[in-house]
Amino acid sequence: MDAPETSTSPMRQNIERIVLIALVIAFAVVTYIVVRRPAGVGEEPKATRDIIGVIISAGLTLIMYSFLYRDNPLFKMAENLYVGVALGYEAILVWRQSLVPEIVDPLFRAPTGQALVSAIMERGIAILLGLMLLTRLSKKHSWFSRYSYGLMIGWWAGFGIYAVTDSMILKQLQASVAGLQKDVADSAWASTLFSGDWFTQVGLPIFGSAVLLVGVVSVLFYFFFSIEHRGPAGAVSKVGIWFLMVAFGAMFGYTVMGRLALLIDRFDFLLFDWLKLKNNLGI
Amino acid sequence: MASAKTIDRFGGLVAAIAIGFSLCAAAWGQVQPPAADSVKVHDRPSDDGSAVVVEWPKPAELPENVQYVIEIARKPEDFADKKFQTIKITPSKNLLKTGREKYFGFAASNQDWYAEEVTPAEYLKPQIPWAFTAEESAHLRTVGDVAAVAGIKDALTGLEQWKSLTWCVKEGLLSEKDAQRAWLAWKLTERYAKDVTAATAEATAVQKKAEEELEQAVEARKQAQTAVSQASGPGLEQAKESLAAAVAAEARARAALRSANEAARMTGERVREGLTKSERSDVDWLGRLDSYLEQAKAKRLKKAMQEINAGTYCYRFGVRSEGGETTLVGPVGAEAVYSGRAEANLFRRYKLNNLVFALAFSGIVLTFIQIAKRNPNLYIRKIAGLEAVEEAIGRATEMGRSAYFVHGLGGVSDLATIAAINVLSRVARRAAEYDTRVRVMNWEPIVTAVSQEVVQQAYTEAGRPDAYDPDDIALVGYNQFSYAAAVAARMVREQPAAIFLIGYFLAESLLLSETGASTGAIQVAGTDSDSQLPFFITTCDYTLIGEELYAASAYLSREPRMLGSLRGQDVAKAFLMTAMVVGTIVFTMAVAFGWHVEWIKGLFEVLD
Amino acid sequence: MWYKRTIPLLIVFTIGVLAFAHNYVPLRISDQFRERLSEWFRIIGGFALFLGAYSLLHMHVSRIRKQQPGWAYSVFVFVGAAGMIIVGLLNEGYGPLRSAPVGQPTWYQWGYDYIQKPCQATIFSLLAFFMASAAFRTFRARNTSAALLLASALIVMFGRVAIFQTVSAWFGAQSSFARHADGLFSATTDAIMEYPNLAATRAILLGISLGAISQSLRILFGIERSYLGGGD
Amino acid sequence: MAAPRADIKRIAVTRHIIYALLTVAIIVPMLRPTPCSFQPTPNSRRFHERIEQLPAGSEVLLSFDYSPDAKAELYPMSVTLLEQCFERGLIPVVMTHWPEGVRLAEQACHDVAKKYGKESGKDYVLLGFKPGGGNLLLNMGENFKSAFPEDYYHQPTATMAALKGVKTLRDIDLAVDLAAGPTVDMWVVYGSDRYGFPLAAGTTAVAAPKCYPYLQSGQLKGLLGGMRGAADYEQLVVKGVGPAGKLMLPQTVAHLLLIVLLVLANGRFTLARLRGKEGT
Repeated sequence: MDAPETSTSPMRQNIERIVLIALVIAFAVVTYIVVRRPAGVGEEPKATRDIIGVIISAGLTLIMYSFLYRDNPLFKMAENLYVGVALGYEAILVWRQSLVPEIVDPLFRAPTGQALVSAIMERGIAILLGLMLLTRLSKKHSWFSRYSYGLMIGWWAGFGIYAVTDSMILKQLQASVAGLQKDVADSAWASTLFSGDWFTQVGLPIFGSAVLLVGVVSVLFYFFFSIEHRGPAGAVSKVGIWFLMVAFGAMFGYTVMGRLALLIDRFDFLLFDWLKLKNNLGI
Repeated sequence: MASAKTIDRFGGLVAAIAIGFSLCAAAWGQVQPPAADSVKVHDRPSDDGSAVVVEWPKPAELPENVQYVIEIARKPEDFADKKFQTIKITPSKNLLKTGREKYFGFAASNQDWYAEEVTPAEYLKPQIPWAFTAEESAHLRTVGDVAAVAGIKDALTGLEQWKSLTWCVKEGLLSEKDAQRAWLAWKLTERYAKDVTAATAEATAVQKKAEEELEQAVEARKQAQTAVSQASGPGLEQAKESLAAAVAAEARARAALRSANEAARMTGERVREGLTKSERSDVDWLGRLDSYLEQAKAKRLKKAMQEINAGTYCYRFGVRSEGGETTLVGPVGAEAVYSGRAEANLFRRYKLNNLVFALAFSGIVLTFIQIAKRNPNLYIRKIAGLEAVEEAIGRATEMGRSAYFVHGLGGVSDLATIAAINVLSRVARRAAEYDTRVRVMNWEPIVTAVSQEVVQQAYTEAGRPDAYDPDDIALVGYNQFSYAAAVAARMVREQPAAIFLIGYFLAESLLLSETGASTGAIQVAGTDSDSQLPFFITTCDYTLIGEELYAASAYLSREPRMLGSLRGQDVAKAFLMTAMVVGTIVFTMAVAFGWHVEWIKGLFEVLD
Repeated sequence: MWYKRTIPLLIVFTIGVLAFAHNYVPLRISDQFRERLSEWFRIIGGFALFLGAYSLLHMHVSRIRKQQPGWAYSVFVFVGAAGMIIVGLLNEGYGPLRSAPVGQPTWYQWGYDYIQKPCQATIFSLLAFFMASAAFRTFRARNTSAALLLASALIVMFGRVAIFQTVSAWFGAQSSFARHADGLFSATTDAIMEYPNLAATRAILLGISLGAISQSLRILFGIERSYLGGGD
Repeated sequence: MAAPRADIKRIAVTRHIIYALLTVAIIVPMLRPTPCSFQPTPNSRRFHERIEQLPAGSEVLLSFDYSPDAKAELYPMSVTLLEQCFERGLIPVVMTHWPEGVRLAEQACHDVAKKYGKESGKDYVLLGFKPGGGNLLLNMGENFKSAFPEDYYHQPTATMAALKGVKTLRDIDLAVDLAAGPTVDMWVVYGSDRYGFPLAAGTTAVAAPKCYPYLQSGQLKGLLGGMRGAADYEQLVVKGVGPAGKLMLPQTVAHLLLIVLLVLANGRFTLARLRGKEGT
């Protein structure tokens, strides 16, 4: 951990420290004002624990955003706190969803002797395997855990072969094997882009499915490693790359909307839940 | 299954008969039943022996207001003395499935048939030993009426419970003592449940009232507001006052509603508090006991139904016209009686294509792995991103800073992770030679362990086992984003000169690569998670796209298992490409020359 | 040693083959086999948590013990984890075995809503910023492929939102041009998504699926063993 | 991109400017929301029609597979979906594979059901969360009610009026996966392909592009992509602008900003190139 901290002049570090403190104070002040403001007309007054909660999460949100400028003590703090809380949340979740119903109830709170016996018959091995999983922690006995992993990995491997063949290969292959006359998946856009019946009804479909075929084949060929991509082969894989690039561009452009949505969600929280500004969008 | 095949064969002929029938039917305006010999009752192929299939020719057009009727009985005599069950089927696109490729293949004749799957146990219900038979409950009801007991239903359910408990004792599911306790606990629970329902009803009523009051209050407040907005001069003051009053009233209403909701939520708890400690434990105990007994009963019931399904039963088939009178097939008086038996089959025929592909592909891959073991320098085309690995390490050495290797979210059995580990061993090897520090960031304990071994080995091979520090291979986060946050933060703090983002990534990909870019590090990425590839492509210096990652690991490690399976995959890819091209050509020509090639699609059909 | 390597590999093989084969056998026993195993996995999965938890906490303990730079922050990990676990077990006085009545606000949920969720969502939403800067920094029409990337990204960005109509709305104009322009872009976007994007995605999907199958095979036949976690 | 140390500072500065711009571009329109008009995309229309043509009383399985992070995109979608179901007299059966999804599902069901005066167990079912992922789907495919013995309110499903016709997943008339993660693949592989029920998906914009192959191969019957999809769907169902529609304005402005940035950057780059220097 002896790596160099980001090289900055002590001068600047001091300034940053001051700014940080100032920000914290500002946050406190704003929060105070907001909390003091009486609940508006027709507003559902919040329970105290929720008021506190909103303040805390607003603080955490801002701290997390401070990472955009630079790593800082508050961020480190929040980051570690988050890691811890996430772990605790997960632990309780597993306890409630899995350990209690699957182990505690049937075994330690079995209603009758027979029930206990049957529970042991049904679950004994599984619980044993679960315990063996834990030996992974010891250097010496970790090999016990291989039995449990073996079971799970074996299952998913074997089942995967079947499932993937069905849904990923056969289905997709079947969808790609079709006559060129197959009508376009959705001619609505076609009619927007082009006019003329022949074109939208015959020309485009043929063109479309041709594009589809060329695309799939050329990209598949780009992932073909057994021959050198020179000459015609090189040309095909070049086309493949072009298709890939168009696709990635499209994905990028599409994803923008999703990421912005996340940002909007957070700002919605800051503006309307924390600062209680008007015209809430109600998400 | 044999029967299914014969049906395919005779399909055409029978279809002709059927069409003939339905034509004259159309002439007379009501549907004739199909010919007796054209109706088939046989085992449903490729199933677990839970149903038989009744088939009959499909008329030219769907008959109007006509139902098909299937009668099922244990033995032929039962038809005479009315001990049979009737299945009514209204023909419609949804109800009556035709052309069941799933069971009968893709023969064109499938379209000429109607098929109904009959599960005997659904109609010849098993006698559930722990419940009352029809007679018993009827008797009890009369007894009840005589006794004119109010709430006879409760008495009945009580007896039901009692019977079920005795049955459980008989079956050895429950000891006498437990049964006794259960009986007492049950009576207690009944009372408890009644109280709860009563209390809940009360509480919900209160809730409703509170809600209404709140609504009124809100209305009043809104009016008051409008009044204020319109009022002026002397009226204004008064309006303001009334508004204040309205607001206060609303606040009260809200408080009332909140407490009402709270109360409604806690009714169960409140009633429960009323019980004594032992009573409470009894109620809980009974709850657990019931769920256990329910499972046991369900098991037995399932078994009983399976036994019923396994039997041979008699069927009659007919058509039910608008008037409601049923015309059974076969000569009047001696209607045809078919017998059918559901058998468990050993193989799902309709999964054959899946099996063939899976086995063929497995064969290819395994063979090539063997070949590769003998000759480990199978040709793999050069992969652009790979020189980048060397380059990046070199750069890190020049700048005297560390190199990061980020594993992503894959588990240890994920393909991407295993490929990544192969790349890692190469990276670590180079780093050890150049005396550059590699830090590996994980979130998964086993991946950490494996990485540690790989890196240690690499250092040993490089002849500098002393330089290996296990703390460099760290597990830094627990879930996706704590992991991402931790890694990003470390990047900023330690400013690595080279960053390898190789493995399976989700949304955190951009977070990592963009932070890395901001530190000016040279970045090499590789992942098979396509939704993240765009971000790596744009933000990293080199990216191994999808399978390139697998190829890269094979290329670097020269491991026969990697080389071989890569070659195997290439063969499969070649097959897919040819299939697509040829298929497209064939289908296009088929349309041009009017060939019947639907069966080709059938080869790839995935039937559920 | 055979009971350290051979038996596990045998287990993998047998279970794997059964898991593969039972799909083709309609007998009831294959369903029972699947149901039983999935029940077991629910149980085993419960234990898997301890592994992750232990190794994470272990790391932070050693960080604290070695007094590495920033070790003090590791304390917060324990604070957070301990806090959540305690409130989770106390469970508003209903104890670890009973669930609180439906709709009852609990401190456990509070911890999720007001600490974990904001952190998580915020880190997630940083991506929006990173996306913007990444796009600005790296999207350059350097060569054909880069140009294609840029072009399709731009078109899709136009196509997903109705920019022209919105802008014209700002100027209070309801121009049919704007309407058509947006329609054009959204149509082109659909075309891109349904042809080039679909083709590339499908090809990648096919390739990766083949990879996954062969990986499964290697695991079944014990050719791929790294999941055993090394050691002898 | 790897940049020499000298550049890093400048890059950092530009980056911070961009962050600031983006923040403004989103906050301002959020404070001055004016609904912006746009036409539903064909995909959204097809999704809407697919549900419209279901006969009243058919069960629609809704899986809310997202956590509060993705609320902005998927929650409006979920609400609209429930509204359409109730309007058409369909029976929504709501479940989730994500533990954090439960309370969102509960909230949505409660609010919409109240609006339409529907009651749980009769007009809709809230099954809640169950662990198991793919295995859970397999169990539901074998026996729906033993996979979910009781619903979220601890009512037994066996006797539920709403689930009368449902023995296994096969009896579901349409399943919709509202996915923020890779659950769509799971639903396809372990659900619809195995038990042959029609499956549609409403996803975050991130997950949407991956779904097109399924859409074309018919493994998905419909697709709503991201916030635009949600907004379209609102227009089609409630014939007006809902929460998602309101959020389209900040979206639009931010998109505009990004586009402008890209154009500027490339303009500068090409100029630099014409002048014979390699631009950044």
